[in-house]
Amino acid sequence: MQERLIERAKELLSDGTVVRVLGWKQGDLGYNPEPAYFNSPEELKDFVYDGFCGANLSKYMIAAGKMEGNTLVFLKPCDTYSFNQLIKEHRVNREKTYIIGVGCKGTLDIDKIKNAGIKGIESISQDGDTLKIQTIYGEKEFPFNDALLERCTVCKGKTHQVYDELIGAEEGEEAGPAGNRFEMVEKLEAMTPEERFAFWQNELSKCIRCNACRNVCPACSCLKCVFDSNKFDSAQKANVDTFEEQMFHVIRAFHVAGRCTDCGECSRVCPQGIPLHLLNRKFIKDINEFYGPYQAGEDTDSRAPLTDYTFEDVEPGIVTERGGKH
Amino acid sequence: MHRTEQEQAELLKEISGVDTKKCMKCGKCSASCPAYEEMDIRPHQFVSYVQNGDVKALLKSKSIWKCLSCFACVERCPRDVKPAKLIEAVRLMVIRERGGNYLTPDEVPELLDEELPQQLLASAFRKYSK
Amino acid sequence: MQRIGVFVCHCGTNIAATVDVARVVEAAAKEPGVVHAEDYQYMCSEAGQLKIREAIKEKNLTGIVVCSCSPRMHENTFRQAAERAGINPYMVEIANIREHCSWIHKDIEEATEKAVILARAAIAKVTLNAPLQSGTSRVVKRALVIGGGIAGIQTALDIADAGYEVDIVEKTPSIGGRMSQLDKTFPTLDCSACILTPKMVEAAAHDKITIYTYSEVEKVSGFVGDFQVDIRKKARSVDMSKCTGCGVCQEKCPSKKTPNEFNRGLNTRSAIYTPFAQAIPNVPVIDRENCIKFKTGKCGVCSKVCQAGAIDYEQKDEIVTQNYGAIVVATGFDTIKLDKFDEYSYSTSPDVITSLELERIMNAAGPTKGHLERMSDHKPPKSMVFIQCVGSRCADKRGKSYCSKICCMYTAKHAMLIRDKYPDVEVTVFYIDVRTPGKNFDEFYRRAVEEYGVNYIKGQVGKVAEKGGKLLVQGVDLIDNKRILMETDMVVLATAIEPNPDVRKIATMLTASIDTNNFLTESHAKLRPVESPTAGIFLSGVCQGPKDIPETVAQAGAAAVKVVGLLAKDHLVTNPCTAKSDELLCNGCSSCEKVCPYGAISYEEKEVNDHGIRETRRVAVVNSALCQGCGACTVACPSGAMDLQGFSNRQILAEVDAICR
Amino acid sequence: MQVEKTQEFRPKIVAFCCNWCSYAGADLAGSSRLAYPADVKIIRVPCSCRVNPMFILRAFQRGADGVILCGCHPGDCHYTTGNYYARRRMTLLFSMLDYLGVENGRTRVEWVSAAEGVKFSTTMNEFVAKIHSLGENVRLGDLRCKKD
Repeated sequence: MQERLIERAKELLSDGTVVRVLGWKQGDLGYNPEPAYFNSPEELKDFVYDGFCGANLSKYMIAAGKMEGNTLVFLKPCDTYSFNQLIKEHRVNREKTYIIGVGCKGTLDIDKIKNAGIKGIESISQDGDTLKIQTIYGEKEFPFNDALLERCTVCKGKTHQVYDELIGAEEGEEAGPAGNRFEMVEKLEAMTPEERFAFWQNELSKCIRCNACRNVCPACSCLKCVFDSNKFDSAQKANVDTFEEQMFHVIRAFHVAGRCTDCGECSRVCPQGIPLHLLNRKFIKDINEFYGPYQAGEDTDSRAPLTDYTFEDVEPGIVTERGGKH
Repeated sequence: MHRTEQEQAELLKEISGVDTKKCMKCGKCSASCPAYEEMDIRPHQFVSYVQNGDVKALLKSKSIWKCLSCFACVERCPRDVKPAKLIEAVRLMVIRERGGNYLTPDEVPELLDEELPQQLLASAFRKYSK
Repeated sequence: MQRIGVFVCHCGTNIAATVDVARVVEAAAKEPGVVHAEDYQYMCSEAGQLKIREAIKEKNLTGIVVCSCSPRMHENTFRQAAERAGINPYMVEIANIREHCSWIHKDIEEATEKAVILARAAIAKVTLNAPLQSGTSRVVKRALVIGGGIAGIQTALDIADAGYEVDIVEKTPSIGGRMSQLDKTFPTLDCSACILTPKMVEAAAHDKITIYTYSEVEKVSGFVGDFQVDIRKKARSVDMSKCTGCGVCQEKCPSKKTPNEFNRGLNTRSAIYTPFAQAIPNVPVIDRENCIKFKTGKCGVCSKVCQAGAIDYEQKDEIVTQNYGAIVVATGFDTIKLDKFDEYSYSTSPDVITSLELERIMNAAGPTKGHLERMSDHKPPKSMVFIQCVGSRCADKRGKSYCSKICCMYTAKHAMLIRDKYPDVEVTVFYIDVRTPGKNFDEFYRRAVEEYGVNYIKGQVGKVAEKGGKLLVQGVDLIDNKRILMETDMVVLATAIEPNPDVRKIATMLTASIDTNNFLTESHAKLRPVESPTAGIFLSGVCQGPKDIPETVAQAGAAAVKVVGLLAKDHLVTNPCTAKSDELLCNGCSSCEKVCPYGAISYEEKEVNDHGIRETRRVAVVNSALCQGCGACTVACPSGAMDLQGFSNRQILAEVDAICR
Repeated sequence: MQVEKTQEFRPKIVAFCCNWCSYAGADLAGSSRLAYPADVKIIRVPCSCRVNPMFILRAFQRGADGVILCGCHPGDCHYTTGNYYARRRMTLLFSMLDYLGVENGRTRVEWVSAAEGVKFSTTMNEFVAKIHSLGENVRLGDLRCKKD
């Protein structure tokens, strides 16, 4: 698969269809490839595509679209939702983008492997349903499905929403584990408010405000974040107990509500392991329940739930009526 | 426990949940009342008497035993005053002051005759079993 | 840094009785930026305004806070005062310490504390105010009147006489409205048709007036000075340019069983019909729901008998689009439905009628040709009972909370006319109160009692029942404290009136506010009674509240004057509190555009210089002439690029911070 | 309904009112002398759709105990559609706050027309009573709720 992608990328570079390739490059470890531009066929020797290429490349296309010449980008099925959403918001240039939709069997969470007690990892390869892990202590095996990122265990779509050509798309089509992506949200909803509060207090207290979630999020693509501008007096960088510090995550979640495709990048990159996707999924679940099923990124012209309305929309009082005794 | 008439009037309003100030003195309650002719103090006057704190007269009135609790006045009152509830409250006050001379359910069959309408039975029970 | 002046008004004792004004001044003076603070008896008075102007000059003030009544009262007054002293009128903020403070709180300590906080919030806001410049917008010299009753006709005539074009849109086939259904009018007993039809004719003949009957307003967009309105001209199925109004079609029409709306369903009409003889235009319409031709495809009698060839079964609804500078709502009223008032037997006995039905019965062109008779057996009644306040003054859901205002007088009129024409008929009126404020009104009512011997009973009717061809009335006489049980031949119900049910739809289109009873809200209950709070929308007649004919005509004239005052302007000064996008922050995502109700936001590819980076970006641009300043876009914008001048994010946050401090 | 005053707790309550309906309704409550507690402070906005969730969160962060948003009844918006957007925004925001474990009684939306002075007053009395029953706001001040 990786070889097929490199071959095709070389062809497209050579025939002038594109002037650069946006893909993943081998990192310093065996399991941390990173997004990278490849400007010539030679550079593609570092190109990698494996289970650790979880990074969603859509957001990079905002910048790539402003560069000279066309860009080839590899998008997994779930990444194409983000790209579509960015087309809808006029943030990416479809004309200057050549999309190869790549097949995906699910992407992996190194922490799940590490947490299982496997240490000193040198490289990881896949053999059917099993991961073969070379460690300094010898080869170990780990079930593929057990190493999947949470988002891949509840994969929302295995088909590409936008592409110019597909490579290996059939690979991902066989059904992987299909969990209910709202399971955890429902669990939280079923808790008492005190329990919910304790849960979030515990999680959000870990935040070190590194902005990784904001930086990786394809929906969080403002030229200048409100928290960095003086439009809301919200920056207040010098204060300790600032509005920004205290309300960051809920405001970020609200700003992407109705636009978030549930790509899960925020949780993937959080160095503190905060399940940030649970905030976004709450909005998605509410939107589905209140205003009918909606999947951001499925199309490029529908009205987003928050820029739309019907005369019969539920009243905000539903929140109290629905439960949550206080 | 001794109450002034004014206190009794307040108590009547509390028991009945009636706001006598809402009355616009149209008389529709009395106009609707099937027991009107039997009454010495008329439904609309109950509202006005309580409003003016004239409770003594009401406690002595035979009207409270004539009211059928049919609630026609409640149904038709344009101001939602509910005079029947007030009459019932007066009745209650009298009964409570008298002590426990209630009608028990066992005594009811003896008092029945064939002609007696069901509604009367229900309202009598409501009246006497409080 | 702003130099802010704070002016605290006593409003006589309205504020000063509950708010310690001196303490508000003292507290305000300590706020950052405040260089002047004082109080005065009446800030809105000329002397009070002078204090503001002097302080601006002496202390070089750049911003003003007035702690006084609601900004809806005097914001403009103080803006003008500021402008006269040379500072931008939008550098003024009002702290509402009367309606929102002194009038609702009793405790001086609490009220003063709150007034201080409200003052602080206004100071915090004005600190961030920036001078704003108003633009101008055009005024289309044409008015629309919705509703062709006496209110609409009078308004249209007055506007047209002042030289402006007016269009009347009337839903029914003819103008004339409720007044055309009345027989006589109080308190002078003129024949209604005799005084109305000349006005109808005048309106029809006026070269400045265009009448669209059988038409409805379908869509309204735009704003004061330039509304764009779609009018649906429903298919009449009769060519207005060919019809001569001979009436043969109506005579020959075989479908004659449709309840006659004009006669309140007391008789029937043909499927092709004009509602009444003096209808304007005198051109019939085909009621397609009841026309045999439209129902079965067979018939076509009207077409065959029409010598002018005016019948056109193929006619379609037509949409006329027109621009107007002002719109007058004159949609009038109807009587309420009586289905919840079983006790009066209205729906079961034909001899229990509403007062409006009685008007038709007494009218020479009505179902009985003006003979007073029972609808059950067409015999003349020997006695009649009138019941007042049926559905009016109701606290429950069955009726309306308000007094319908006209019933006391028309009941006296009916009683008097009946006693005059049929002296043998006994007339009894059950009333709660007789309300007759108005010139010669009480005298009129007294004549009914004293000269015509109408029997007025203070009390109500509890039940009306049909018994052996008679009506049994059970009521009460509250003065004599006795039960009244009487037999009568007819019962007339003074049924509550309510705004025409269509008005809610129209109010929504016009974004004019409306109260829980469906009466349109006036801009100020006392001082601006014919204007809606929505600029450019005016109110005429019962759509604003119950009123009789003289009041309606007076209000119609008042509305016309307001319209003329607006249309006479060359241009309007626009509200400068419009949205504005910061192009350096704009992502070009189109969220704002989607929520804008005025289509005021468009996108441009624009070269921007973002701190040295020159690039072409897609950015939002607000057309300030179209923007009305709602602010929907500001919240849709994720980056905060879109902001609302006069209510900016920072200003509102400053208020929040000041209140929560 | 009058709220019992307690010495200990005087809630801070921010009421955002649209200029055309609710602010006028509040004015009417004032001119009709329909009392409600002084704890309520009104901020005038042109339309309920002008209220950014950030304003509400900011109020809570700065120590508000309750925030209420009042606008024209759905269908009666002065700007035609503003309150429909506000309705969706607030529904989702309130649901999120509830999800975070914040007492959902601290936020409320009420549609109050210019003619509904009585409704404005009753609403405010109810809301203040509700906030009294919830007590001081401790959860919403810092949503991150940082534990030391």
